[in-house]
Amino acid sequence: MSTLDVAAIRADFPILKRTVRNDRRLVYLDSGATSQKPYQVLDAERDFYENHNAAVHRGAHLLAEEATDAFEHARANIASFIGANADDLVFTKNATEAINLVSYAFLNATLKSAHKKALPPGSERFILKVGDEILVTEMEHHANLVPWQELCDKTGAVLRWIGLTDEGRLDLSDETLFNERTRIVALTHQSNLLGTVNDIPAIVKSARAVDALILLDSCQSVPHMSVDVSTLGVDFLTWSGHKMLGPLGIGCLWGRADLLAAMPPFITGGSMIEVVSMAGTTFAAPPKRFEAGVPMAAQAVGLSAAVDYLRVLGMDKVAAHEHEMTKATIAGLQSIPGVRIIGPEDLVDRGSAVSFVIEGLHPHDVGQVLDESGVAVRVGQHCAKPVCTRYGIAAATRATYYIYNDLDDVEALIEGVHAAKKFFGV
Amino acid sequence: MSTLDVAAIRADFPILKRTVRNDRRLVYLDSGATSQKPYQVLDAERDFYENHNAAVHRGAHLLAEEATDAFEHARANIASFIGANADDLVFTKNATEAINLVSYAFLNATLKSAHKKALPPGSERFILKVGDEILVTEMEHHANLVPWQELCDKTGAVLRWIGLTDEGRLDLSDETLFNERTRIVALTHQSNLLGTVNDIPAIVKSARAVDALILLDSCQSVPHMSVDVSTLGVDFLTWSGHKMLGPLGIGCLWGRADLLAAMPPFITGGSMIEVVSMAGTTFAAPPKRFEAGVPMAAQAVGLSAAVDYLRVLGMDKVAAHEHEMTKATIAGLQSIPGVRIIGPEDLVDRGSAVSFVIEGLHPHDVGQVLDESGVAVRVGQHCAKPVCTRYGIAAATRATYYIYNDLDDVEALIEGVHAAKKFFGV
Amino acid sequence: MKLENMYQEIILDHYKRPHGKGLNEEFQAEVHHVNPTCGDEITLRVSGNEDGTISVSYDNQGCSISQASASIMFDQINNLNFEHGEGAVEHLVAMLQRAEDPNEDVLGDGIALVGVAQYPARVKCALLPWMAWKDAAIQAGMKKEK
Amino acid sequence: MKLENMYQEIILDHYKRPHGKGLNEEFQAEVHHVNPTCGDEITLRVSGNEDGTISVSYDNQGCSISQASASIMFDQINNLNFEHGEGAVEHLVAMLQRAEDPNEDVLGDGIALVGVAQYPARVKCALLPWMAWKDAAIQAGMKKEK
Ligand SMILES: Cc1ncc(COP(=O)(O)O)c(C=O)c1O
Ligand SMILES: Cc1ncc(COP(=O)(O)O)c(C=O)c1O
Repeated sequence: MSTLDVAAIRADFPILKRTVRNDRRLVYLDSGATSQKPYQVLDAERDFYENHNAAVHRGAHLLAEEATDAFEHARANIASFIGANADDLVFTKNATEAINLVSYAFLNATLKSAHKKALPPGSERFILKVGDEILVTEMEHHANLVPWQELCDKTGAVLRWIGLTDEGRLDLSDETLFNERTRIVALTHQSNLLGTVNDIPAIVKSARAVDALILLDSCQSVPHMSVDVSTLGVDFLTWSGHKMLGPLGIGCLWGRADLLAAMPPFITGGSMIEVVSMAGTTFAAPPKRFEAGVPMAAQAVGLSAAVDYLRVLGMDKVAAHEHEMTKATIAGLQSIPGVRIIGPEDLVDRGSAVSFVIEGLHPHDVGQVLDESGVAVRVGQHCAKPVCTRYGIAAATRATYYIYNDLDDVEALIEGVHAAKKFFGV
Repeated sequence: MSTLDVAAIRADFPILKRTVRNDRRLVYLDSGATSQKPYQVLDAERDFYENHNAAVHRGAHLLAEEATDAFEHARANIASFIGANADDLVFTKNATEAINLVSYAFLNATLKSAHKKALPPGSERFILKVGDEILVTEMEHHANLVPWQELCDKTGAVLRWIGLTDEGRLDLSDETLFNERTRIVALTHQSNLLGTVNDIPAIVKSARAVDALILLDSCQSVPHMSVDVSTLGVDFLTWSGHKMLGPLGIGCLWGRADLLAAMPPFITGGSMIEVVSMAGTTFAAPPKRFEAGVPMAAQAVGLSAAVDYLRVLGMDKVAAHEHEMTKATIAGLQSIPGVRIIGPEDLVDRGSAVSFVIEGLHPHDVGQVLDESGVAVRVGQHCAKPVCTRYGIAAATRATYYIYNDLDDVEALIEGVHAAKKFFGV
Repeated sequence: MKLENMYQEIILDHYKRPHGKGLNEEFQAEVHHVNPTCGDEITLRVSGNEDGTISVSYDNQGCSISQASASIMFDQINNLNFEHGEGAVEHLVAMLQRAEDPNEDVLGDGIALVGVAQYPARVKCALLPWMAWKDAAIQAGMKKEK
Repeated sequence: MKLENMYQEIILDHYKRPHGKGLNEEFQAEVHHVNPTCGDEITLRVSGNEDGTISVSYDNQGCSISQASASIMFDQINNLNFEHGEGAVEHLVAMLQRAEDPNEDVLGDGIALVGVAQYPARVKCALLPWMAWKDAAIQAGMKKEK
């Protein structure tokens, strides 16, 4: 088919060599939950442990120097992948922590200000008053919804949200959602359930008009398309390494330098301090201020190798490749009676997450039949229960694609759906 | 010498095969910062990625089942290593996060209560009033100090601390430090700078007498001695995997079941919820309540292999082995003019972290000369600046030992100290 | 295909024609249990009968396994006392999580759920209604202190 | 041993007999910079002279490299104007982090710090006093807007 040499790519992924139930080849359509890892990433991580392992930023001996170097080079490389400076990239354990880091910056600034404690210059942007508004959307992953609910519960701020159209797009008709009380707009770049790619320039325009900050949850965009913070116009970008060929246990927060500098810390402890006494502590500059404790250096090195892998493929080609599979999936599903796609059926501004329900069949049962034939999909609420509620479903079956998938995999999915219908007689 | 077959152990650690500056053999005396990793751990982690990788607790397909199984077996195995139930063990990214999780339970309970929001039954234990006290010690790692300072700054609670004797022990003479305002006593099991092992039964007795909770920072005890929560009498135990042969990027919080159940969540998002709507969210039971987002499953599997490795050696033998080296180090240093040991010089209730300063020489310069001969020590404030202040030093040189070290390594250290003195002519 | 082991004819029958579905108006305790990963939900009510047994009613949505299991639970547990009901729950747990041999006297059609044990992610589906019953009965004070 | 490359005789001389150590009573700006991992600290004061140059004084504690570097900084920067001082700082950074050839006219004894570049963890020690000077001078408003 397409722009990527899938056979060559597959050869880099050891797990794709294994068989699953009934000795079937693994058709992995769950990269939206987590991607598989190529040798290059696993080898980079292992090389770190076998040759350079030490606690970074905490020693003067040779290993500590090498480890620190490897860690900071990884930071710079990953930052450059999204068009950012190394100093503006913070490592977290996953995207969820990255989003919480920003929500807790609001909480901590608000509380410290109330208790008249020292705050960095510029922190006023993070101090909330009762009645201030946080704006999210109805299509958020729980990771970009619950932290903001919690923030509101603890500060008296009010959560508001942009609803969804029947087609699975943001309903931007209510302009009053953006108003002078709006402090931050937190939304996803691509919905992990609907596949919708949101119109970020429009959101940026509305948010800027009321001087609100913008956090973009890029879990489903950075791995799948070219993302460049130098042109996007948002203030924060959050995503996870494990969905983009990287190791588990590492996520990223990019923030505008002036904003990171204005934020109080979240998790506190070693390596994020300047001077500590029993009576009080001053804090280091970003990104260190937000990286308390011994960090996941090996995982950073692994993620850096993942970024290199994707860079060689080219993110535009990755997106084009996924687009082909998305198109075939939607067409295939549309041809099956009783199947309803949840999310946009047109292919414009749409990623490769395709969710659907089958009349008279529960997704769990669909998933089971697919699994029996080697096709691994995700079933359930996809950490996006409000989306399920919005579209009147209890759960959905979801296929997500990545660089190691091809049209044969799409076909396996479609066949599996037929098989499930047959098995249950619907 | 001793109870461990160090040659056999060393063969399991690939990094010990490399040479460092000037083609010297690596004498790694920085395990207190982070330990090295044996093949067994690296292989377990890699096997997870190559054969079972999936997002745990998020799928019904075979890989997701296998990954979930591996993750939960790791949890049970690691819990049993400290005599605990699997359900009472929470995975975090490091010990620092684990401690923050508890400090934020206090903050969040206090705030939610003030805003009349739902809290789990029993959460009164975590609701602070102005003037309530948090008790720490002057020997804490920044990770077990700064989070409590922050909690006080944000709630009006007051931080108090147990001072230190000239010998490097807790000064428990001021009994009023434990009083009816004391809500939690947070202290280290073994000081990472002084090597002091604290008298936990005494602390437990004093804390229980005033109905205070007890958090034990076990970063420097769980890797080095047998620790059993079923007899220790504390409420929380926190430690990091990377200091006990495990991967970077994973830490542990053990908590008493009734207390974990009473705590509001810290980081929020996917996998820690029960029912989510735009209007509000209910939360899962522990440990899930505290594990938002896709977790570090591969690292859990690696840490489980580390626990198996240590279990085979036997923690009593590990402790005895380190004791031998500690004894030789203290004797060796005591014989060098101008060397001052910071921390207990007797060998009772003392772990293998040995810190010292040399008259007229800065630790950075000492460390550099040692490094030149292949001896990797840590120099600086060891994330324990108040300890440095207490003993009137700007920094110290620290050697820490583990299972792959032996008396030859001690000798290399002592020789290096002589060399440093000679080089700088002091 | 091992699939038929889990989806035995008898399971699919219960799924398609569930027994006892529909909530009684009267009840002493009501619980709502969910399986948050997959969206299975059950609302379950209990009330005590004069003879010390417990009558149960439920409404639910979810996959075939959780729905069939609820139907089987109704057959087996409705109008049992707490002790017997709890015994059945324990027995189901033992069969699904510890591979113990099932006893048809206790589980009835529930023995057909044995194939679920091979799919750990589905065990939760099968247990959901039974655990809801136990929770409701305890909340209604039907568990006697010994 | 490469150690002698870093610890050249001239460095050890500055370390043992530092130039200009001790704070002036009068100053326009004072900064306190630390290297939190190793405990190096410097307090540094600047004040402007009538001719547009800047006089500097300092007190510090730390390793041989940071102390020698402070002494050398004093020799090179005291009573220079901001532009020339900043030039020297930039030049030191270039030598230590980008392996640029040092210019003795600018750095004086500072060219002996070249061996520090091999030890990344020590580069911070060498830069500490110079960065403190720059920060203080900027805080005192000595950097002219262009
Ligand atoms: C006593 C003690 N507490 C806490 C920590 C923090 O551990 P981590 O940095 O892995 O979170 C450490 C080690 O750095 C330690 O030695
Ligand atoms: C859109 C979106 N946001 C946030 C997350 C949370 O990522 P993580 O679980 O890695 O923190 C995910 C994936 O789970 C996601 O798809």
